[in-house]
Amino acid sequence: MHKLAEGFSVSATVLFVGSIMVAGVLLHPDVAQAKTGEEIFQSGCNACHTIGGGRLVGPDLLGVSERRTEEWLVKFVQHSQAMVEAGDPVAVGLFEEHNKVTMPDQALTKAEVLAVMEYAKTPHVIGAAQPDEPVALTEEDIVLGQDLFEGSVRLSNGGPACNSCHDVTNDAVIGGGILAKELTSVFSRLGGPGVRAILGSPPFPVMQEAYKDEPLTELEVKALVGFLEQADSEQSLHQPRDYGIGLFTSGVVGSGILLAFYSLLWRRRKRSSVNQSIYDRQVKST
Amino acid sequence: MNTLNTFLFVVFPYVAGIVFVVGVTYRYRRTAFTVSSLSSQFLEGDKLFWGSVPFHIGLLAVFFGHLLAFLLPQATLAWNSVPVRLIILEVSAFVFGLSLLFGLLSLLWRRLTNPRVRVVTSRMDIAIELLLLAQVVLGCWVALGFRWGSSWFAADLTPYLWSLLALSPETDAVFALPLVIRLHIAGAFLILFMVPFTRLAHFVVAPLHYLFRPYQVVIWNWDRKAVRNPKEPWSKARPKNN
Amino acid sequence: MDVRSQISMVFHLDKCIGCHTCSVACKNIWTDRKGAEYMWWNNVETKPGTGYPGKWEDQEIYKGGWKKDGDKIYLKGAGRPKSLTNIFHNPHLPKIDDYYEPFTYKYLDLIESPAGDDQPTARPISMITGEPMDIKMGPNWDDDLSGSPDYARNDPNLTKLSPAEQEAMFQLERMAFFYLPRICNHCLNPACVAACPSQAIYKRGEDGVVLINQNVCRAWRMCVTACPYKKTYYNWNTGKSEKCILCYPRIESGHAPACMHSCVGRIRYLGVLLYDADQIESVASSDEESLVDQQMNMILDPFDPEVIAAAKANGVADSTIDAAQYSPTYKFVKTWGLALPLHPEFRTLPMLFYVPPLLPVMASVRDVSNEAQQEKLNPIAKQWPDNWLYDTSTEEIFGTIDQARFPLEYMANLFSAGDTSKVKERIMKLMAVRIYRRHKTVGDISEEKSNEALSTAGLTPELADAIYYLTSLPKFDDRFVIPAAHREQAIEMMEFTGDVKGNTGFGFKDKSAERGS
Amino acid sequence: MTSRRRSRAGDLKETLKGGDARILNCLTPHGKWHIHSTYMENHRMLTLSRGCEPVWMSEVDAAELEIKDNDWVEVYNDHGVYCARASVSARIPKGVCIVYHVPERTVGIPKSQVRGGKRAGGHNSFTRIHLKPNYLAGGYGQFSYHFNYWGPIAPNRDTHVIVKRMDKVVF
Repeated sequence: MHKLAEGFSVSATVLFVGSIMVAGVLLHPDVAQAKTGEEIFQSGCNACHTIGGGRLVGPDLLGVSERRTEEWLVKFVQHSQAMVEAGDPVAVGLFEEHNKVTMPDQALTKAEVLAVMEYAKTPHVIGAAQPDEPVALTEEDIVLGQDLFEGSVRLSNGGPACNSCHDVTNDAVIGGGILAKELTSVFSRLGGPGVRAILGSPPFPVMQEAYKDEPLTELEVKALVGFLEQADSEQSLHQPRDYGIGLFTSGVVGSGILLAFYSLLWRRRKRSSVNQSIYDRQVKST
Repeated sequence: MNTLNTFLFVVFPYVAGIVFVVGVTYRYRRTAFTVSSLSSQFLEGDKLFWGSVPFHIGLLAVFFGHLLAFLLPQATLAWNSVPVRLIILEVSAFVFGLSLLFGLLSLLWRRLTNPRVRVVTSRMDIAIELLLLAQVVLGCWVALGFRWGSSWFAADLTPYLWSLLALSPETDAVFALPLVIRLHIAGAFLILFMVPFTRLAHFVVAPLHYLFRPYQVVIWNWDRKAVRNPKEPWSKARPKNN
Repeated sequence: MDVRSQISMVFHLDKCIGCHTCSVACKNIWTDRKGAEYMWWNNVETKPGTGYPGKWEDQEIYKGGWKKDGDKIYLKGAGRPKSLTNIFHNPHLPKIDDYYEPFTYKYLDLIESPAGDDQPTARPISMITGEPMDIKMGPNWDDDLSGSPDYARNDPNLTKLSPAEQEAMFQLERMAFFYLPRICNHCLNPACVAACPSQAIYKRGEDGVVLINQNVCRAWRMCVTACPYKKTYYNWNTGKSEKCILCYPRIESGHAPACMHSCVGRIRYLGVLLYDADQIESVASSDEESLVDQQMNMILDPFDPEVIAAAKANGVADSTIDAAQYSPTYKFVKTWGLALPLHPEFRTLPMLFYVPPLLPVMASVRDVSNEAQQEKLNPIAKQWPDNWLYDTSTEEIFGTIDQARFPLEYMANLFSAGDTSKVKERIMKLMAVRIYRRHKTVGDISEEKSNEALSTAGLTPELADAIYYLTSLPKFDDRFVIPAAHREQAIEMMEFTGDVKGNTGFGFKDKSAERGS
Repeated sequence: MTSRRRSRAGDLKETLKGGDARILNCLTPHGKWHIHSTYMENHRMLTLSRGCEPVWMSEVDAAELEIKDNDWVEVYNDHGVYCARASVSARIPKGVCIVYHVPERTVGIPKSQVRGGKRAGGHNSFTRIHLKPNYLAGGYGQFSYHFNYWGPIAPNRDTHVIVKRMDKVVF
């Protein structure tokens, strides 16, 4: 009987893990399937590239397989930065040509890269560059952009706020995360269409995962782009902030307080043997 | 690199999970005697206070923090949408993380320097303590170096962990994370893997059932009916010896 | 009425010579193992003294037992909220240094030391670390008042005595001490069982033995704190708690427990008591003044037909009821009213009883005129500075009790939660039996005086004879009335005992019972 | 009083009392856990006593000598020295110390400071070895060797010793 009762904790643990697994299976019934070139292109490449729509953040991919060898393409898609560092002349050329924006390494298999290249042999309307017309931005849009970036207004589809991973030098928002790129001058580096494209369809795996089921709406993209544009142009007016030191200091001070609290809570603990004073007075032998 | 990533974040989690469940069940059922917290407070209690208390409380706080972001990602993001709340959450998580680190370091120091405690120290104890230490250092590093982890955990790692449980791992995001974070994730699975083989097994017998039982426990080994009936003492429970 | 049976024990303290044969017998059988070296499930203490572990009776230090708050009782240092919040570091756990660091000697040095200009000696080494150590404490350190400035004078039972009374106890000429053998009390309201978070400790329904299931114990250490008698011990090697098992394998096969069987002074009696389990809670939470009486009341008359019927209905075996009717402990505790529980104020309802020692009380101090004495003696004779006489006369029958050289308050603090009348009552009975026997054998006391003594103490010559018989002349079967264990019903828990033959201690059958990692 | 002084001098002719030492009368009552000299040295009995055979002394003498319970002391006279721990007790009269039975110096005996760092303190080392004449009477059985038998026995051990606290304990 007692053994049964004692098993409670064990079975609770096992049941808990088990039920999470079952729940997981029920909630995610879709199983990965081979994707077509089009699907792959639309799930990320289109943030920076067009097929027949002209240059965006990165080059137009129309007919790219005729310009480069198959081997080079696969290698570049998977490890572009490594190739730049290794001094591959074509890769370095592209890097310089596109404002030193690194193409993120894509977790695509060789077959998938080739499927995209196959798809890129003919022009497609999808992913065509938006006309680079000035978007009419109001003051509210920029404020909304600030709030969205900071998270104080939540993204309507439930995605995480930008500052979870990105920092931007702007006094209007609290410092952001540093998991991903600092965004203060992203607008001048990538240009409006580039930023918009990345927000609409993120090419970076981490960002992709974060917004996979909860994409940003048109309005949110517009507001964020507006905010980033303003942050870029006004960056000299704002103070960069370093949260690292603050976080570290408050952590150390906080844990000091915590330890003091424990000590206070258990202040009546028995610290030594009842006979300690008798033991202590005795000569130690050698 | 990709092979290693695939191993660490696709294969190993399942290995670790299965080893954990099977190992703990086996150890609990077959060698229950070895399941113990193996407390050494009896041999040394004063230094233990400064190790065990911050360590365990910190560990529980940090563990439940991770669990919360895993089970309720949207609630976590909603909490974090107010900057003050985000900072409170992150700072307190870091405080518990640091106190956990402090506790672990003092436990390790005590284990290595106190002659009595060393007597009850096995190599596995040192190994698991170093593993935990690495994990906690990485965790503090992540908290400090890749801040607002509560938000990106909810956004990126929660879907990954759920996809693992759904048996269709989606690993693109994990593969693209910085090395420190990946090590921290792999470390978590390694610790899970090690539970059945180490003293960590004591956490699965956390005595929560104590809250629900009456204080006094009386166990009858006799069948109280059969013992009253001299005609059939043998029919119900035939003795195995004597 | 929920009638259960309890194997109970009586210690006749007047007969204890403090030889520790019981301790050694127990140690040889049960605790001669790694991690258990420091454990003495049975130990014998000198009183006054601080005992083992040091000052175990002081619950301000160790927080053992129950405390009453309003109408209810709570565990003092454990219980649901405390056991769980203190699980990472038990703030009142006794440490090994409160008991003693077990030691042996490095005998090999005697053989292996290189030649030198002095002979080698075997240094004391720790049985925990193996390193040389200084012996600072032992399981019987304050034996016979050794180290009395440090130990006996700090006996927690002295705190309620005035400084003058305390000082009088340590004057050489009036000094007295007695021995107190202690094992697990197998309480009816055990604090260790209540405090165990993993439910490893339980009381056996059939005979009331309190046991720790070694496969369920998880080293949360709360039992060590909760037991006010400090009779659960933590095995630092296996990470499990252990305690006296009342030699249940011996009892089940009809043998007396090792401590009792080996007792040289034959001070121990073992028998069954029937009690009403429905009353446990109310008795344990009754007022301190009525604790002892209430505990005596819940012990039922085994001859009462109602009790017998209720016992049978509750699954108590006929053999157990028979044993209860012939139980020497029932006679000492109930029929004669001679025995008292140890520290009833801890509210665990201990089921071991002690006949308070008469001998330290017998002799008293009488004021005399030294000058008058001096004239009769020669000049070389020792002159005591104070005017008193060590007096063992029986002139006043019970007159000596109140001026006893051993204060009754001290005994009362030990055996009756401070109520001296209960101790006095029992001491008077013991003394009356003595007077009666002196009348019978020596004959210098008249029958009237002897009868007066008996009737004042509430005894009759028949009762006095019975007490005398069971105290002085009992045979083995009179002292130990062990009920049949009905192993045919209990065998599942033991499995085949042949598997563990030849092993000491727990007789671990396979390697599954080794320290975990 | 003269007779007492002489008897002291009998065992303390050469040994001088120096520093914080005190002359005590050393007695040997029957040991609690010994069958004469036997059994005291097994592990159980050493554990139940103090790990050695202590020198029992009175609270009063101990206070004057600044000896606390369990301090190491040297007990010595012309015949020899015995190093042991002090057991300070109210049970012992002033001016007296008792040693139940000295053990061999092979178990846990440190080096004597008053004897120049030698391991001194062995068996019966501060008792006289002169045989009492009355032991020579009778059937001479006492001269036949028995293990643990030959040697001075308890009545011989009423002697005077100097007791001194050891400030340094070297094994």
